[in-house]
Formats: sequence, C-alpha cells, structure tokens
Amino acid sequence: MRTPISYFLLVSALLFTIGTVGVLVRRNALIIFMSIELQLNAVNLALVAFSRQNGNLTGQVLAFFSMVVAAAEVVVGLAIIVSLYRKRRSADVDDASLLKG
Amino acid sequence: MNILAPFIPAIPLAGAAVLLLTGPRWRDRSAGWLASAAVAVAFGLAVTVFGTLVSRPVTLRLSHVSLFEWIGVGSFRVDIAFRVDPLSTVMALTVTGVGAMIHLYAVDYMRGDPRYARFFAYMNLFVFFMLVLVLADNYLLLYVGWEGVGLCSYLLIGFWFERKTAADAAKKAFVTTRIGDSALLIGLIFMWSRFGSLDFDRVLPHAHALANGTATVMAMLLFAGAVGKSAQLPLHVWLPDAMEGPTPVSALIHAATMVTAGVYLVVRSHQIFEASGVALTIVAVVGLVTAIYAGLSAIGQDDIKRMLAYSTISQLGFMFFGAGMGAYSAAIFLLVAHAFFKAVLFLGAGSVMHALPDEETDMTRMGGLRRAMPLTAVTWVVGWLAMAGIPPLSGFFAKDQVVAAASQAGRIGLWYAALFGALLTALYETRGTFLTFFGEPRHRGHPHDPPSLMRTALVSLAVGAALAGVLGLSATSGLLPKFLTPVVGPTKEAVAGPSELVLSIISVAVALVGILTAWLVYLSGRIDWMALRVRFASAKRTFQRGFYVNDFYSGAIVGPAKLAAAFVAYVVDRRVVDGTLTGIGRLVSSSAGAARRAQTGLVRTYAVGILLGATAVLGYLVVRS
Amino acid sequence: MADWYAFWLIAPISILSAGAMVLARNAVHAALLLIVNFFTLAVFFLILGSSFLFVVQIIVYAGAIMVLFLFVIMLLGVDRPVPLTERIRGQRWIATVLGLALVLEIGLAVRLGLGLSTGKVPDFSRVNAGGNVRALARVLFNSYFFPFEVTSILLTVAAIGAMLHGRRNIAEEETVDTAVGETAT
Amino acid sequence: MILAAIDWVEWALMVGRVVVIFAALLVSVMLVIWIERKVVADMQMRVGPNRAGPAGILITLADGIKLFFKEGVMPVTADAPVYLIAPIASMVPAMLAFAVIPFGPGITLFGRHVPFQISDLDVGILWILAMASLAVYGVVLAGWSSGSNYPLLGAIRSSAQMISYEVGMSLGLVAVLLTCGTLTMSQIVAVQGRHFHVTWLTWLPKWNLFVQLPAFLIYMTAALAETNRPPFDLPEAETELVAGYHTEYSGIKFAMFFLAEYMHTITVSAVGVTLFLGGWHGPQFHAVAWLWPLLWFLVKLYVVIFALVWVRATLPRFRYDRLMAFGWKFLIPAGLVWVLVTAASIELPAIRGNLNAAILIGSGTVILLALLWPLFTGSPQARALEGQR
Repeated sequence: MRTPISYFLLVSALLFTIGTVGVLVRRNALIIFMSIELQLNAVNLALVAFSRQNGNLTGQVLAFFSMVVAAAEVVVGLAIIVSLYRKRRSADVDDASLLKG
Repeated sequence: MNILAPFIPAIPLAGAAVLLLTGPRWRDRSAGWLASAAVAVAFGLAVTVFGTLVSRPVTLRLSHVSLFEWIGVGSFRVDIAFRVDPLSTVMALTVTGVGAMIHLYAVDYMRGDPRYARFFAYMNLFVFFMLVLVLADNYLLLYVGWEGVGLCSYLLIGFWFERKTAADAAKKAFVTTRIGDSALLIGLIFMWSRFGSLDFDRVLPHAHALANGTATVMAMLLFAGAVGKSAQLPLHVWLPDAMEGPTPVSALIHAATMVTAGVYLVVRSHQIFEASGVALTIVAVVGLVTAIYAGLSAIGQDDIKRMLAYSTISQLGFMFFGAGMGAYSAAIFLLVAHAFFKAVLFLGAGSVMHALPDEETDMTRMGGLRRAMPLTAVTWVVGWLAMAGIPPLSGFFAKDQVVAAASQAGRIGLWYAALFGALLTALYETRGTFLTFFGEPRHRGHPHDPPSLMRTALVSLAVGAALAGVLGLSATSGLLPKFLTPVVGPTKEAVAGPSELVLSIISVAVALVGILTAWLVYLSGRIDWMALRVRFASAKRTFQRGFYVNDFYSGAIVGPAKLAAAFVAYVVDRRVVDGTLTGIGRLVSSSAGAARRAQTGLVRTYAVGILLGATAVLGYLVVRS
Repeated sequence: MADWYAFWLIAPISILSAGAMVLARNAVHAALLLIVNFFTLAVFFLILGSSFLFVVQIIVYAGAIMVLFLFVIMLLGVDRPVPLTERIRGQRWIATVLGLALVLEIGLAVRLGLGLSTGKVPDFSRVNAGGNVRALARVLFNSYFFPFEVTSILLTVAAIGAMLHGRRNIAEEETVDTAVGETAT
Repeated sequence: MILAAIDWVEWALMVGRVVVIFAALLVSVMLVIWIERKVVADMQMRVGPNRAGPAGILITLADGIKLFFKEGVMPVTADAPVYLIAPIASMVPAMLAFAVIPFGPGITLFGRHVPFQISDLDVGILWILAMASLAVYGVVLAGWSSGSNYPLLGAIRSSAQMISYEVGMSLGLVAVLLTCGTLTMSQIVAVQGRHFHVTWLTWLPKWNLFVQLPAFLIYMTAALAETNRPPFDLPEAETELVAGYHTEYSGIKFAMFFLAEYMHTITVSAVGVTLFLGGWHGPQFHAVAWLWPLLWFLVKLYVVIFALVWVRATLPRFRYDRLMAFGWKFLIPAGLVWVLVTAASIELPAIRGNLNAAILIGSGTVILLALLWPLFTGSPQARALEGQR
C-alpha cells in the first residue's frame, strides 16, 4: 500500500464538491438527485478511507449503512419526482417553488 | 330536626333538576304535580323545622347547619351553611306555603303550554334560590340565592320569549336588578374588608362598633341591592314590565319570592342600618315616596296586572317604610300578609284573564264579572279588603302597625304621608275591584270560574289572607312580633302620639274614605268616570306612565349610554383597539414581507444557504485548529 | 505498488466522470457518467481493502439505483437535452466560489489531520483475516446489530412508501384487454 | 492486497488466462448457437442448418461474417455514443462473470500453481450477482438510444423483468451460500466435493443440487429470465415488439447483442454448474490429471445448456403481466421461504451430523412433488374444464 490515505480523502473532497456544485447549478431534479448520490458516495469513500487509516472496520460498516439508507432514499425520492412530474409536467426544481414567500 | 333545614331548598332543587333533565318525558300535567309536590314537601319540612324551633326556649331558637366548606382562602372562609332562626323560618314558610299554592294554581293554568315541564323546572328553581336566600347563614350564600332569583326571574318573565315584549321585559328586569346586585356585591366586599367574614354571626353582632360613616356606606350599598330587587324608586321600572311573564310567575315574584328579598335583607341586616342611623331614615323615606308614587301610578293603570304591579311596589314601599321606622316585625308581618293577599289578587287576575277571550287585561273592558265568576269575585274581594286595610282581614293589622310605627316614633309628617299612602292603596285597589267585578259588564265572551285546582289555590290563599291577621293582632304582643324578637329585638315602645286603638280607628277611617271615593267615582253612577278620564287626560297619562320615570330613563340614561356605547364601539374599539392590533399585524406582515424575499421557494437557493453554513463551520474549525 | 498505479489510473476517470456528469445536458448521459464514477469508487474500495463494499457498490448503486434512475428518466421522458441556462442571479458564481472554498478547506483539514503524503498505513490483513466479508459481518452483527435491524425496517417502509406514492389509481376497465370492435363491459 | 500482491509473472499468467477463456467463450458461443438450432430443429422434426461445414456446424461463423460485413445503419434519432456503447455494455458483464468460475483445480506450471480460474474473489457469488445486475444496461441503453418506440418499450419491459428476477435469483444464491458458508467460488466447489455421511449414500457427492433443489430451480428459472431466453423472452417478443430492444441495430452491433445473449446463456449455465452441480468434480484419473475436471465441467455445462434449449423448444412465451406476477408473487416468496428453511436447518443442533441435509432434502423433495403434482393430475384449469363437461 503505497498510496497515502489522504489522496483518497482529497478525491473524496473533490467528488463531494462536484456533487455540491451540481446540486446548486442544475435545474433538472433527476440530475440534482444524481449529484446528491455523488455526494453520498464521496462521503462513503472518505469513510472507507478512514476505516483503512484507523485499521478497523467501523468506517466500512458506516459506509454500508449509508448505502442502504441511500437505496431507501432513492426509492422514495424517485417516487416523489415521479409524482411531481405527474403534477407539473416538468422535472425542473425551479418550477416547484410553491413555498415562495 | 334542624338537620332538615338543608332539605327545604334541596327538594325544589331536585325537582328542578329532574324536570330540566327529563322534561319532555313528563306527560300531561304530571310535571306540574311533581313541582307542586316538591314545594309542598319543602313546605312540610319548613313546618317541621318551625315546629322544632317553637318547641325550644326563646333563647335557643337559633341553629346553624353547615354542609361543607365552600371557599377557604387564607383566613377567608365561607361555608355552605344554613341558618334556622325565627326570621328565616318565617320567610321559608311564606315562600314555600304561598309558593306551593301558586304552583298548584299553575298546574292547570299552564296546561297545554309547549314548555310545560320547563316552566315548572324554572318555578322550582326559583323557589330553591329564594329558599337559599332566606336560609343562608352568610352573606355570600345569600348573594348566591339573590343572583339565582334574578336568573330565574329572567327565565320566567321571558318564558314566552317568542314575544319581543316578554324578552325585552326579561332583559330589563335582569339589567335593572343587576344595578342593585352590583351595589350589593360591592357592599359585601366592603363588609368583608371590615369584618374579615361574611357570616351573619360574625358581622351583625359587631355592626354597632362600626364608625357612623362606614356603617352608612355599607348600609346604603346593601339597601341599593334591596332597592333593585324590591323594585323601589328609582329602580322600580322593571316590575310593571315583568307582567309579561305568565301570571303565576307574577304571583310568585310579587307575593312569595324575589321582591320580598329586599325587605328581608334590610331586616336581616338591621344592625348595620341602626349603626348608621341616617340609613334607616333614608330607607323609610325611600319606601314612603315609593309607596305614594306607586299608589298614584296604580290609579292611572287600566291594565289589571300593571295595576297590581304598582300596588306591589307601593306595598313594598310600606314594608321599607316600616323597616325604616324600626318596626321590623311589622314589616315582616306586612310581608307575610301581603304574600297572601297579593297572591290571591294575582291569581284572581289570572283567572279573569284566563276566562276572558284573548287574555284580556284591560279593566275598562271588564266589569260585572262577579256574576259570571262568583268564586273568583269572592276571593278577590277578600284580597281587596285585606289590602285596603279593612278589619279583621290581615292587611288591616299589618298596615296599621306599619303606619302606626311612624306615629309612635313621633314622626308626624311621615305618619301623615303614610296615611295618604294608605288612602291611595284603598282607592286604587277599590277602583280595580269595581272596574273588574262590579258595574255593568263591558267584556266579551262568556267568562266562568276557573277549574277546581285553581279554585282550590284561590280559596286557600284567600283564607290565608283573611286569617293571617291573627299572627300580629298587636304590634307588641302579637304572635309574630314575639316570635321574631330574638332576631329583630323587641318592638319599640311608643314614644308619642295617640294610643294603638285610636290609630287603628284612624286607619280604618282612611281606608273607608278611599273605598267610598272609589265607589263614588266608579260605581255609584253619579260621576261619568269615562268623561273624567278624558277631562284629566294629561294627569291620567302621567299616572299611567308612572310619572314618566321610564321615559326619563330611556331618554336620560339609555340614550346617552347607547351613544357612549356607540362611541366605544365605533371609535375606541375600531380605531384605538383594532387600530393598535391591526397596526401590530401590519408591522409584522410588512417585516415579514421584507423577510420573505429570502424565501424564494427555489430549492437551490436554500442549498446555497446550507453550503454557506457548511463552509463557514468547516472554515471555523480549520482556522481554530 | 499496484495500488499506486491503480489509483492514478482511476482517480482522473473518477473526477472527470463526476465533472462531466454535472455538466451533461442529457440526463441519460449524466446517469451513465455517474455509473462510471460509481465503478471507479468501487475500485477505490477494493484498493482500500473492502472487497465487500466493492461488490455492494456495484450491485446496489450501479445495478439497482442507477437502473432505477434510468427507468424513471425514460418513463418520464425527461431524456431530451436541456439548456444549461441559469435563472437565479449569481447562483453559478456563488456555487463556484463556495465549492472552491470547500475543497480548499477540506484540503487544509486533511493536511492538518493526516498530512498530505504520509505513507504510513497500518496493516489491514489482520483486520480482514478470514476474508473481508466475514470480518465485516462479525463487526456488523455484533456491534451494530440494532442499527442493522432498524435499517431493515427503513427499507421496508421506503418500499411501501414509494409504492403508495407512485401508484396511480387505474380504473378497472383500463386493465381489461378488449378486442377490436368490442366494448369493455 | 489483491492487486498489490501480483508480480509480473502473475500478470502474464493472468493475461494468458483471460485470453484463453475469452477465446474459449467465443468458440463456445458458436457451438451453442449451432447446438440450439440443431436441437430445436430436431425437436420440431426439421433438418436445421446443414450446409456450412459438417452438419452445418460452421453456420454461426458464416452468419458472423455476414453480419460483420453488413452496413451498420444508425437511426438519425439515435443517441450516437450510447447507441455504440449499448452492445458492449451488453457483452461485458456476461464475460466478466466468467472471471470467478473455476474450471478445474488448476495445474502446476514452472513451479507455480496456476488455477483454472481468472480470479478467486472472496466475494465470488456477489460478483456474479453484480454482473447479473449490470446486464440490464445493455438492454436499457440499446432500447433508449435507438430513439424509436418499439425498442424503448422492449427495453423498459426488459429492465423491469430483469430487475424483478434478479431478486429471485439472488435469493436462490443466498440459500447456496448459507449451506456452503462461503462466498468464494473455489470453496463452494470444494464443499461440493465431499460426500454424504449416511451409510448407503456415501457414493453420492454432496452437490448442492441435492441439498438445495428448490434453490436450483429458483436460480435456473430466474436465470432464464435474466438471459431473456424463452419462455421469458418478452423484451424481444417479435409478435409484439418487432424485435424488442435491438430492432434498430444491424450489422456488427447486432451481432454483438447476439453474441452477448449466448454468452449470457453460457455464463448462467456455468454458474449453475459451479454452484449446484459440483463444478468440476467427477471421477478423477491420474493420467493427464488436469484435463478431467475440465472435461467434467464442460460435460455438465453442455447438459445444462441442452436443458435450456429443451425448455425453449417446449414452453410457450409468458404473457407480460403473468411473467411479472410469477416473479414477484411466486418466485420471491418461494425464495424467501427457502432461505428461512435453510437458515433454520443450519441453526438446528446437528444430532446425527446430516440432520440439516436431511431437512433440506426432505423439504426440497416435498416442494418438488408439489410442483410436479399438476403433471400427473392436470392443471386446475384443465380439471375445471373436465368438470364442466
């Protein structure tokens, strides 16, 4: 193992940021959702990297839980997007601004 | 046996509760029978209690029955407690006895009313509150009864609330008496601040220690309550209007309950009035003025029930006058006697109305009814003569004692005035009698005597009215005065004026003069009283309208009050109060309007916020470490 | 040594695919790029000694979640390219600046915490003795049993919730096939 | 780590194995296509391919050459990059799944042990599942990127079908890994090398087929659906969807789909052989010891493939809603129940050593009988019709 763990962390940071920027700049609800998935995965990477660094499996367990929860979240989230689309004929999150003050 | 005392009010209460909860299930007249039975049982209990009381030595004729502690705040303690003493027993007997007869009368009178059971529930409740009032052992419980009586009068006067006049009269009665009630409540608070208690036993024995002015204020506050409840000037206006209720209600209000409460209160609290001195005089003057005023007004009435209402006011005036003269037992005597003969008169009037088409109450359209309704006429005549003060009927002794008290106290001016009042009493009552039962018939339809049940009530009460005089053949040694002595003290010795016998003769003479005058005008045929009405139309109208007191009130008090209310409603409330509130609302909403710009509704804007926060927190952590 | 090459082979693909995903105009392309990214992450997991997460990443993310995404994209017909214009004023600038700030901060944090080039990585073979799956299961079913069970409930609830959410009420006659010229009864 | 522990010789061997196995796979595909056409023809009393080569064995090669030289037509509405990726995405998972299949115990060359297996991952079964779950991409992307309606419908149907049956398949595999207690393929094969302890059954190898019969049935059914083979070939139901997701494909790209499909068939058969039929186990001989396992493996593989072809020739195509209902309402519950039974049998205290096996075999037999019962009595519908008459 020659690769320093911090490299993985930096990759994780970059991916997370890319995901964040994606959430901020994209309007398509599905792509925003994908960006969120990217963020989650970036965090998973960081968790597994920490697990490696600390020499125990806790980080991997946490990443495992994160994946399971992500699966549940995707299912519900996509259902919401589908019903949003049925209502508004659009997957643009800017169109769903009912809460505008 | 004094443990029975709480049951005296409890049984009518139970009757009321049963009737209120199960009212519609009672068929035909059963509800009326039940209510009458409840009051009758209460009367029986009162008699029992009275019996035990009489069997005791004079000094021991007082007992308290405390049910439980009602209010206990610090040193302030009020119990639900009843007091059995001569005064309360007499009152309870009167209330239940006369009340029972009125209930009995109403069983038939109210027959067919769609709210029959409810009527009797209210009646029972009325009796219950009145009994609480007279049997209470402290002022607060008395006040409960006091207010309850007001409530029941409201419910019963407005019993036929479909009629606007009835609803208005009920409101008027309630509001007008409330003025007095408020004064009474203030008086009670004042009393508590002075004595730290509201128990009779802890207030009245110490009343003489009060400073003169304090006593006057306290007495006047109590008297204001009495004035309201007993329809004395200037708060009498509700009573004539109260005739809108069913006649048994009027009888109950006038004879047994409600209006007598004021007299009872004054007599019960006489120590406070005596401590003031001037207060008693005020009571006497107010009573006398009311008596004369109401007497004059009664002469002007064509409506039989209004005439009786003014007569009640005037008789109550006499009671207050008696109390003000210090003749408390005479006042109570008059109260009892009045209960009988006024009940007779009212129920007789009810029978007449019942017999005539369309509930006729205008006496100018009656006349000669004695042939059609002999029994009613006989009982009425008993009531009339009793009221007018013809011996040996009860009214004679009672009124004679009251009037004589002035003479014996050496207040000749007041005595003359009282005699004038008595003259007026004889005059207007005779007028009413002649117009209704004598002379040529002017009525429509074919009147007849009421059914047997109503007749029974009429006869019983007439007998009472005739014989109640035995209670007080003499002001000093009569049964009632002696019985009441432990409470009100012995009747004052005469200090001036002619002897009792002379005074009695003068009284009878005055009554006869009144009767003769009325005969001359209304029955002899020598004077065309109809033409007289036209000739003295303005005087007639003044009398009829009760010297325009009512109109004065609506002009001088109600009008400005309405204006003030409008001012409060449309200026103070709308501009100031609402303005402040809407101002606050506008402030909030405008600041919210500014703040809501942050709420774009766009998820991505919020996400920027989240990221900003995350960056800031992380930055802080990095910089700090 | 191999992990070094593997890392430098995979990391650029990972970051480029992520960036391209965010910039993709077509949702399907974005999804495909994300799948690529997930594969690279799977390889990272393998390098980091978690062969279980490596497979699970492929099964769950690539095999299930992204298929679901594609499915929804195709079902909704939102697969046409969309213009990437921005309607919220300043959003892109803020996003860029904050994103850079975030990367810098995390970089700083990593430098402060681990150091950027420390090669000192503890031995993992003892931890993974008997295979990564067995080791992970031991931890999972001993220390984290309760969360594990709770997660199962979460999954059930999510499945039911999604079913109810996505369901449309279809009239019964719509479900009956009718031959031409015949009317549904 | 796995990657770290490999030196250049290992690299060379690895590349060698990959090439050999890939080549063998391609040849196998040709063979399987020929077998299928021949067998189906025989079953339908036809001649089948008989021109190219002896008994038409080169028919596939000829077809391939034809397709290779055909013009590749791409619809204008197609999404070019995805359109090109789709056939590859279809082929790659089928091949990758082979990476964990052991063909034999291996051979010792130049003092090194060379296993007949590309990589013996410690997550072998999961790897197979992962690859199975990726297979859906080829179909979905092909259907979508064609920019045409029939392919899209076929793709959506297909993806729904494949995802659904994946669950059932994984439940079958879970039962296997529960009995074997390992995820590693070579160890699963090793476990199946043992024999039963019961006296009169010692000759019988402890193949998972015997202890996990319901799991085998579940797996094979799901595998048929996964590979879009009849009777689950809805994605390409010609009568409804022209040709399903690859309607718009032609030439070499179409050939790749074709290739991928048969590769998949071979893969699932190979997995079935490995997990349930004892893998390369069989009577071993000392002469050319390395060859026999390979041979046994291939024999079993072709038996399974023959069975699949047989099924194709026998059963009609499912209706779509029945297919989904079967997957969700029968296969998955059955799989869950079977996993429970298996888990219970493992946890029960082993009184006589083989109790768990006995339980599994017993309940498996009961289930099998229940399934086969209609064969002897006729289907309920048929009986209902009888009754009407």
